[in-house]
Amino acid sequence: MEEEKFEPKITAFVCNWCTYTGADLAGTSRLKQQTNARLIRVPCTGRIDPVFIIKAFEKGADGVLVSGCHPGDCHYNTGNFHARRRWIFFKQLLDFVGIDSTRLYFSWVSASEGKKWVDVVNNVINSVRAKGPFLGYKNLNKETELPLVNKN
Amino acid sequence: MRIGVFTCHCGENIGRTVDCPAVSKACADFPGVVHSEDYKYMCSDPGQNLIKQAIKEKNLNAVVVGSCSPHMHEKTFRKACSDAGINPFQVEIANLREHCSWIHDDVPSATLKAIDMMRMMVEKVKFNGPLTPIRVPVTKRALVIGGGISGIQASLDIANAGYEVILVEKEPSIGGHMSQLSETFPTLDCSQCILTPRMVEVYQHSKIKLMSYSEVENVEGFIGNFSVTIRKKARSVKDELCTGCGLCVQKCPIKKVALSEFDEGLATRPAMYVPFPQAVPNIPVIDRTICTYFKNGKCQMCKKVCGREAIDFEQQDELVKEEVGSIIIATGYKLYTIDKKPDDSPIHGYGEYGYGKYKDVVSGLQFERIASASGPTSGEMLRPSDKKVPKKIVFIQCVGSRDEAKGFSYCSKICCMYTAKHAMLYKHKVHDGEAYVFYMDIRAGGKMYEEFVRRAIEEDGVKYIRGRVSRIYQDDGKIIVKGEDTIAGVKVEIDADMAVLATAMMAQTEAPKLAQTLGVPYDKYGFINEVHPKLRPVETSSGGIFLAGACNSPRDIPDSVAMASAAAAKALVLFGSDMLEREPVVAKVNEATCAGCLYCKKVCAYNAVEAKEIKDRNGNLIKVVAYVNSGLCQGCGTCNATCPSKSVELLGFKDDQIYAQINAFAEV
Amino acid sequence: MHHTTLNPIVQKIIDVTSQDTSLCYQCGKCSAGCPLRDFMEIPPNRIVRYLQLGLYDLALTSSTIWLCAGCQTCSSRCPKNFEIAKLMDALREISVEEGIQPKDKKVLKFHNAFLKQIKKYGRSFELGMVGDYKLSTGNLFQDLGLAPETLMKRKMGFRPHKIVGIEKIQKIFDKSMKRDTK
Amino acid sequence: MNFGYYPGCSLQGTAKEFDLSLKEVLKVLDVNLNEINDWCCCGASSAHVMSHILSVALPARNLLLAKHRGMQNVVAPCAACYNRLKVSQHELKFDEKMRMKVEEILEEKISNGVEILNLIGLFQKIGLGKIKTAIKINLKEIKAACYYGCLLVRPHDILKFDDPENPSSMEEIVSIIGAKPIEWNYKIECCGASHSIDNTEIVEQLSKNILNDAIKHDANVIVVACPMCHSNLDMRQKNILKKYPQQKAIPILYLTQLLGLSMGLNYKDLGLHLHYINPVPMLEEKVKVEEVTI
Repeated sequence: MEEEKFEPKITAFVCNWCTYTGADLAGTSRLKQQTNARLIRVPCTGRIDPVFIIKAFEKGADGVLVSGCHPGDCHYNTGNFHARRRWIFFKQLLDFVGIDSTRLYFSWVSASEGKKWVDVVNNVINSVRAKGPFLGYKNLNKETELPLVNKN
Repeated sequence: MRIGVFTCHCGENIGRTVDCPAVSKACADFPGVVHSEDYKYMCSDPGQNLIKQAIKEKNLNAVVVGSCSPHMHEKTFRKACSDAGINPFQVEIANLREHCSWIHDDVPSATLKAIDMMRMMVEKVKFNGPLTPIRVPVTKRALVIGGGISGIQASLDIANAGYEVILVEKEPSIGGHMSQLSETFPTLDCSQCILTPRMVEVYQHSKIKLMSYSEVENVEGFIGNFSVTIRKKARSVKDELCTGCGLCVQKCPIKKVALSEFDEGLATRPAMYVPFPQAVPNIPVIDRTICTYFKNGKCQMCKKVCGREAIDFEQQDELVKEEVGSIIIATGYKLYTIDKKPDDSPIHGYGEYGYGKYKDVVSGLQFERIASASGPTSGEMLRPSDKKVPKKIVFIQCVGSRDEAKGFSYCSKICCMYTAKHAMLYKHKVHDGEAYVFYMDIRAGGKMYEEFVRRAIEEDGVKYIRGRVSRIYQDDGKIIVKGEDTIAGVKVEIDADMAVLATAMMAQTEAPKLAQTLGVPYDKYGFINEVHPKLRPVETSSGGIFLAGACNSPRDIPDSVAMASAAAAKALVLFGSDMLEREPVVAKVNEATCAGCLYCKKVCAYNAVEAKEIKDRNGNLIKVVAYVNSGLCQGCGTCNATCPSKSVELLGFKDDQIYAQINAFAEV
Repeated sequence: MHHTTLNPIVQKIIDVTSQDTSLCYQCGKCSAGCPLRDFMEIPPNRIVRYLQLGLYDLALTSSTIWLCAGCQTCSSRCPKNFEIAKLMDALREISVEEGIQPKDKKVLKFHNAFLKQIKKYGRSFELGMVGDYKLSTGNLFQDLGLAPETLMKRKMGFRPHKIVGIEKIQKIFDKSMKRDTK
Repeated sequence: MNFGYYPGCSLQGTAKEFDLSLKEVLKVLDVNLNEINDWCCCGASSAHVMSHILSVALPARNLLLAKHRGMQNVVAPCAACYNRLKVSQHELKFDEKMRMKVEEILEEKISNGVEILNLIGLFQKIGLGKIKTAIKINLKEIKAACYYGCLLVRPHDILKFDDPENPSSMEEIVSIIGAKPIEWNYKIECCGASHSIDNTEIVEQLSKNILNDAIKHDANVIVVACPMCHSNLDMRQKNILKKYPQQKAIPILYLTQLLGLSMGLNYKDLGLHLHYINPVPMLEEKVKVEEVTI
């Protein structure tokens, strides 16, 4: 019953120059998609701290999508390479901290790929919907919250 | 924190699928929000006034606007707010149009999403804090890539305004495709007669540094401050010594090996050559692939005859660095290779037309050379196979254009006009000849264009047949053209002496590579994209990089020249100010917590991070920390994500700003 | 145009050819290259045009659709990748289903005669087929000159070869053809 | 070497010399054909005219039979059969709806996977090198017009065989065995095959154009790999000659027959006596062989 009307929450970290603009293009082209994703705009995938993703899951996201420029097309030349290198280690780490790493999705969507963006979003939403809600953290008690640097 | 929230209907655009009043109402209850309202057009004058008013009356110190994409109106609203006394960087935009109303149908769920999006921005703005724009100096020099008519025009405009230009051309001479044309439509004035003076002007202009036979290797930096690496290809001739006497070219024994690029393969050229007599610069090049000296160390005839000892067989490619503030891309087009599909698959694109198989089936550009006074036939109308005057000639339009199966779905725009011109030129030279044109539609939009086409039909008696040709083959020395007249609904079979295929304009093969080097987007055909097809047609998405001519889409000479001047104007606007304001989205180091591991230095793509020593009064070193040069920092934030002690922060996208957004969505 | 009410036909065309006639921009390349163009009352591109205008009966009753030899020169050269040959098949199939009598019945009769043999024996029995066809057209003497030599060369068997799995074949026929071939 | 074999109706009837010569040639190359058990007609040029489904279902049955026999590949020498089998296989692979319909009709699940070869494809698989070694007789006097017709090369995106506008694979084989392929304009023009019976005069017209272009480019033989092309160019040529007194005759050979000749096989085994236009006079003049028996 619960499962039937489960609507997943997807937090999407997208770079400003490629994917965010690609999503804009999807809009100007009126390409319809499901409403489950919320975008967080960062200048570059290189800006995305792995802890953002853990935090998103911890705070109740059922799936996280990270999307930036195609390798070689990065507006900041190399940012997305650093990002990519980071994810390779990070993915293994995820399972360790109790997050099903298959709920984390990566894609490269350029400014001219509105259609591709729509497909990516819908696929992520559908596959997370199929997995059902992410309960890993919801069950943990608040004491064991990951230490987050927040200097204010 | 006193936050004001403003929800825009964007006429019907947002209002249709997002219940804006409901959104506005919901936002009013968010902690920290002291004012919330919605309005039909927030970006309009009255809309902006609503914001300014609210700022004053409720003395707000932060604003969130739910409207179109920040790429559209972020600047507008920031300006409005700073006019009303709020720091412009205390303003955030929620993209309710592109990312919500336009991509959803269901009003309730779209409205819920919109509320989420607003909440996320309200939470973010709480951590924004005031910022001041960064001012960087502008290098008042321009780089123009491509020496065709577009590049020439742009260079001259900028140079004549008094700024230095570096013009880079990959061929040995500037002039581009226009130098190959015979006459130009719709005036029928000789192409070279109007072009060559411009070429010479470029060469003699004190402000223009012409680098022919060179290519852009690498580009770094940003608007106002690009640093460019240019590869000067080895010419094997010292340009500072060569007088362009041409003796070496005359004496070069390797005469007939290579086909002339300039004559589209209808003639040959020596190993030591200048592309064409009026070439600029008039300095020859050695084609090392066929020169016998480079093959087996023999000959050196050119060296012997050169009085100035300008020949240099040992010459190497040379990398030149240039600092410029603006870049204009004018790399032009290339002609659709008829006999092969663009993807070079083994299947021939137009096998049914026998191009490459029959000498007397030629491309449009080849016909230009045949018609041109400077061409292989010195302007005499002679067909390639037997140098006889073709008495019956067939022109076929849309070869590769408007053809998804074998070419591109777009229209090449210029073919209708140049085909009419070809037919006209033919009739002017062969009075008793018959000229037929197979067309699908005549697209003659342009000043005096339609009149021009009608003239070809009414005055010169060119026969226009509405329909595509299915097959061309040779029979008894005739070129048999099998077509259909779809108006009369009758089969048309013409036993011609020659056929001319109006082939599509396509993007240069290297265009995508160049676009990636420059960091500008390009379309699926390889044409470089403008930011906005209507309102920003000559700008790319990267600041300071502009477009001119056919590198953007098929274009004729007048359009290209107009676009080139427009691009030049854009560069000049940039040069109008000494300093450039940049968004203060840069990394900042917290020296108190920085441990000086300098990982940030390692990952920075702009060498913006350096080590800084902190000393006490007596000059004793306390510790080493990272320091970010905000002039160089481009604000990618990679350092921020990398820093183990979170001591580097990217202003505008600080950790707490992003966590705020994460929590605002996920937690509810 | 009252014709535009015949919409099931459009659907059928899309079903069979899985393509839409609105693709065609009437360049006429199909007609220009059609080997049977000279024998057709209406060129192939006009058949597509009729369909675009909703003049279905004009298309379905034209001899063009029956003259098409299915050589696919049109399809292979169409700049819009529209498969005219496939469309012609569809139109023939539809006109048979709709019981529309072609002006020239020869072609239809030949195909019927041919398929009849297949249904009967599982393989084509040329002698039977030709005989059958001649009876149906009454055109008894055509090709007679060739017949003796053909038989002498044993290029046509005197009796048909019936395959073992013939019931299966008949089932296939019954299931795939609305109107049986008589 | 072993191949599955789908002869098709024509090779059992009007084109039996095609069957004969193919088997003779393959004997020399010791290649062995296993005929599909109880195969049925592919529907040829008629099924797809009358019922799209039928035109897919009939070949599907044969492909299934081949699959049951565990065949990896099937040789269909008749261009029409080759075409029908390929197209059917393609539609079953890419058209879900169609596949389900046909499965329902055949009461059997359809699994793709048998490789379908036409005559030229077969020889390419065997290897032109191997063919070269079997050459005994010099054919350099033979000027061959290689005729592909429609069904070998169209539709290209399904058949993926050779260049649809300018095929050359048959020329390759022909020149391997020492004959001279000629350049001509009608190698992919249609002969009107499917109208052979119902619109003879049209077929004669189309065939005449093809014959004349070959003759004009001084071919002394037209080489074909399709029984329909053959019957139109050979059988129909008889009437054409009758109707047009000044028309020159030109013999039509199957590619396999030409190969057979180069391997020194005798005329009868190659079924040369079964043609309407007797090739023997030309061959006696052009081909230097010891014994000519017929």
